[in-house]
Amino acid sequence: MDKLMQDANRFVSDMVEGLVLAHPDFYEKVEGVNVVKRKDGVSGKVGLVSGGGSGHEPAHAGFIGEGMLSAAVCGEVFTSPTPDMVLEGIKAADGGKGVLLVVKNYAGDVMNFDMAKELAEMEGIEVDTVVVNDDIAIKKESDRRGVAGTVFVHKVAGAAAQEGRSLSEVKAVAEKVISRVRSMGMALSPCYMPESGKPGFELHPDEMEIGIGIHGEKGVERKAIAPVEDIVRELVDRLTNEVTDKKIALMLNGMGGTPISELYLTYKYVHEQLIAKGYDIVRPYVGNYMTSLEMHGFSLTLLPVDDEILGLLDAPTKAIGFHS
Amino acid sequence: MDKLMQDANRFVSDMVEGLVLAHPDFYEKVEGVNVVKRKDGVSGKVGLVSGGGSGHEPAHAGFIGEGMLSAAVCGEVFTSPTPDMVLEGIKAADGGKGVLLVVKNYAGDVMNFDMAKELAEMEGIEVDTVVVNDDIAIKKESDRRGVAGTVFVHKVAGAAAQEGRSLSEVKAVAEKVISRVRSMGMALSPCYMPESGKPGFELHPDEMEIGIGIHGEKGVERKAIAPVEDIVRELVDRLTNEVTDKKIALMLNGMGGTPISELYLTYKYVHEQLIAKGYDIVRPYVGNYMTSLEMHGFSLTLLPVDDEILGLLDAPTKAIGFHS
Amino acid sequence: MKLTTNDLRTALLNAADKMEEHKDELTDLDREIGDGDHGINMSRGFQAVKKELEAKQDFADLGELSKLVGMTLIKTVGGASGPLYGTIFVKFANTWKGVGEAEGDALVSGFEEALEGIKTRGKADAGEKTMIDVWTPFINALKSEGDLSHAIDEGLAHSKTIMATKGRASYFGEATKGVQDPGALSSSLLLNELKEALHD
Amino acid sequence: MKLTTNDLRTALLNAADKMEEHKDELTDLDREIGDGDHGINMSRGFQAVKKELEAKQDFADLGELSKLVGMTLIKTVGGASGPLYGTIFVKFANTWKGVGEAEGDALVSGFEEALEGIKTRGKADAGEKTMIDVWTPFINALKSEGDLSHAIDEGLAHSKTIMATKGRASYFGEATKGVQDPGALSSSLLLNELKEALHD
Ligand SMILES: Nc1ncnc2c1ncn2[C@@H]1O[C@H](COP(=O)(O)OP(=O)(O)O)[C@@H](O)[C@H]1O
Ligand SMILES: Nc1ncnc2c1ncn2[C@@H]1O[C@H](COP(=O)(O)OP(=O)(O)O)[C@@H](O)[C@H]1O
Ligand SMILES: [Mg+2]
Ligand SMILES: [Mg+2]
Ligand SMILES: [Mg+2]
Ligand SMILES: [Mg+2]
Repeated sequence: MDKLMQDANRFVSDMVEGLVLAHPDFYEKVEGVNVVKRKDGVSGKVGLVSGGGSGHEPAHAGFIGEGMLSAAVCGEVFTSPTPDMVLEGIKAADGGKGVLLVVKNYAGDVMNFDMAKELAEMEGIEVDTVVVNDDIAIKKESDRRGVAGTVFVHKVAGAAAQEGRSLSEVKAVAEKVISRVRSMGMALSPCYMPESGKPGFELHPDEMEIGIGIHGEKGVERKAIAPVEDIVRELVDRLTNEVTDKKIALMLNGMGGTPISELYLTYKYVHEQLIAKGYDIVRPYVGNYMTSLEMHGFSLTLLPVDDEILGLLDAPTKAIGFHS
Repeated sequence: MDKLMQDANRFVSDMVEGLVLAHPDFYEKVEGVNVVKRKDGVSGKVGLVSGGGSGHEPAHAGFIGEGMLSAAVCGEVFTSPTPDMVLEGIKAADGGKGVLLVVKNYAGDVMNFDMAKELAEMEGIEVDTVVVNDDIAIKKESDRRGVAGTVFVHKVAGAAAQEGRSLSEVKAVAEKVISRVRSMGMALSPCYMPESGKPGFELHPDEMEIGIGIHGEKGVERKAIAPVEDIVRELVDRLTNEVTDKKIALMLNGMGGTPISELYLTYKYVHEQLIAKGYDIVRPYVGNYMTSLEMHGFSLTLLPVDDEILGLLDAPTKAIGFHS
Repeated sequence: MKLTTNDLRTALLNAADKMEEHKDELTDLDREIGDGDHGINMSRGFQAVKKELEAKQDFADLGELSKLVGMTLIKTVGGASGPLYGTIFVKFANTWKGVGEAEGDALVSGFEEALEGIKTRGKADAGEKTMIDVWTPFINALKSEGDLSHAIDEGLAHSKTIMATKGRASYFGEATKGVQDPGALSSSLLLNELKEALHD
Repeated sequence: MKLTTNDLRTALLNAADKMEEHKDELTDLDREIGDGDHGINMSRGFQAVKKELEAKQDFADLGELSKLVGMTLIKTVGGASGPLYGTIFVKFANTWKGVGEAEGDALVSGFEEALEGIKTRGKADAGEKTMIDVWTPFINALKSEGDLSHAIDEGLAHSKTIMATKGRASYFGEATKGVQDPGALSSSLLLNELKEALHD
């Protein structure tokens, strides 16, 4: 297996250590667990915690910083972190005004974050939760996964917290984003789990997967690799079926092994097709935001915006993983 | 071949179009050629032009912006751009105070940029050139390739130009960086040329290449894939043989297909080994800066700094591809 | 039927070995209809349990033992299976607090509480192709003094045929029919060891 | 020996076809000891030349034809080979300005100027395993009225045996011995067509 690593069991802890060593003035690791927090603290504001399995870098630790997350909980690769870890994240993010948990909609994440919330409440910390489910590859809404749209939730809720809004206000704007944001992804090649050395799915080099998850879950459809214009059309058509408001922010997100050249090349076709359908792309974000190890592919996220969301998207953030 | 693209012949032009569409207020494309320039212009300052073959994104167009490059010339994939293209870049970067060309040391780049310089001088534009040769994988100094160290030259020279320094002063500080900066890279897997669909080199999945170039050139040594600590030791030992000043800026650069998780994981070992050797890493940069299509691997760059270089590294830049 | 503290401890040590033996199989099933980590998760969790149980031989009662196991699983497994397996043992601990040996109704109610716990935590029910489909027939057999082995096997076999509607497997809909649910398989491994610990 | 404008035009059209035929071979050699684009570069450049020459049948003289070819190559090939092949034709153009047919010393000096141009632009010399190692014996044979085909073949064969010290191939040092230089091969394709155009 082609991976830069020392020992699969230390994949996450080595990564977290490296991140903190590279940005010593910015991050702090919570002793004994793979939880990272803002070194400058969050006192007097609502704290924002996210996380989940690792392997989605720069999510979630890369979105820590003024104007975005307060702490990130880094589970094993593609494995939801345990409640005690999440509790450490909540404590690290507690600035006295309550803590909002931004959870992606996976059974494991929901259960572990819920248990942590119960533990934190026993310690007297006010905690609330939002669950992101933007992945339209899954038909049933209650089963929809949280994918790249989560990053918009981090950004908008983080800016609202930074403005000094209350926990319920921050939660409300996070839910506004969640109710609007929709995503779908595809892969040209799978990702390989560090420990098992196996791919999430077996894929013939001439085939691609449409509607993949971000944990190596295979897609909902397998096809011959097509010219990018056709791939984009499939995703754009499905997304525009659901997202009918025309003024949108957009995220074209690389899956980890996709070179920037291909992302920008792809963006050309995304742009053309959405413009042709009458959309007004007021904020395009192109880059790696919510990845899946070294998977080669992309996801497309559409978020209808109003003035409130736009203002919060544009608010400055120090998070090193969020660039516009 | 696993690539998001429409047509190999339009790989570069589609990418450039997508880049400009995604950042319409920031970039402008020169009509008819794959040359990108700052929309806000460079009047009254020294202009900075770089470029070369494409496939190194975010280099070079991603380094355009106040405080870095004025224009970037995007040749075909891994193929030096032609003199007439470079001439367009020079014209686009000309703000009346002369233009500095930052060229990577490849026969093709040197010849094409030289011819463009001659053409520009015939049109009355003052042009000077620096040639970056930081890749220590090559023994003979005159043959050394320009690789990721070029990004430090862009940053430092760009900040100097922004300060209002003269062409000869900007050139002098660029040459100071060039005389100090050293790099070396490795790959776990090759990259595939969009047109031929072939890899730069054939590599068994269990093998890696040490001392690769950034154009799919095979390395100077082929070995069994080793734990990252050993890979890092090989590069660190070779680099510290040449770079003996201890106060350094460092770039740990992904080759395009390397997930951020592996880069940070790798940084842990880089950091430990350099600290153990007495180095003081005052500015670590970890990310994708000078890539090689979807190659999976990294390069390591060391730049001994003084107060002047440090100040210029720290100066703000609007370039979207340069994050600290 | 009776369960002693020491027998439960032995059963858990054996279960840990079984998880190790079937680690790759569990992971491969999870690659089919999940995210390819179930064997890795179970191995990490049960190896941690093994370490705890090897460090401490004597437990006051079933409650103390179950609590340690539950907390260890919750803290080490992660994913969906961590809270679920953890909940099982936390529920055992609550029901068997201060109980050195459980039999009859006390024995059954520990298992019933555990199953309720899974269902509440996972918002799931029987017939959704999860571990619940092995625990349910096991408990029915325990109540009716039926054949426990047979119940486990039947549950496992039936769960393989049905369509997943909970957890990651539910993403794959119809395609999950005919594929064994990894959590059902790991539960069958655990229950087979618990069954060995039960004797008249 | 004589070269007419029309024959040179025909030779270049034929050379364009030859480059197309050998495109993959040139690219594969460049993958061995370079960056895998030489066939792609030559194809792009010579197809552009072909298009120009098909659009314009009549040229005033060798100079006008060579200038168009040189500028086209410079503008389309890129890489190291673009400026070098471009220079060859720009030098032809300078030497044969206003010359409808070149023979004797005038013919030779066009080629000599071209070779000097390559050497100056590329800061290279014979024996470094580049295209120069095919051009040099060709010109020597032209001067001494020797066998041009033989000279090309010999140059190509010899260049294969030696070690690269210029261009990307030089990175691979000793390993380049025994591998054909792609630029030497493309030059042999071009020179073989030019040779066909020369007659008494
Ligand atoms: N909501 C749920 N209720 C009951 N069991 C569940 C639920 N979700 C998942 N499971 C069980 O957990 C197993 C998957 O565990 P694991 O792979 O370790 O976690 P994850 O799905 O988070 O990767 C499934 O095979 C299934 O038996
Ligand atoms: N400095 C030089 N002088 C003469 N010929 C050279 C020089 N550098 C390269 N070449 C020739 O150019 C060929 C490579 O051309 P090409 O692959 O198109 O360009 P690049 O090396 O820029 O990718 C080599 O095979 C060699 O014959
Ligand atoms: Mg998982
Ligand atoms: Mg090239
Ligand atoms: Mg799983
Ligand atoms: Mg080449």
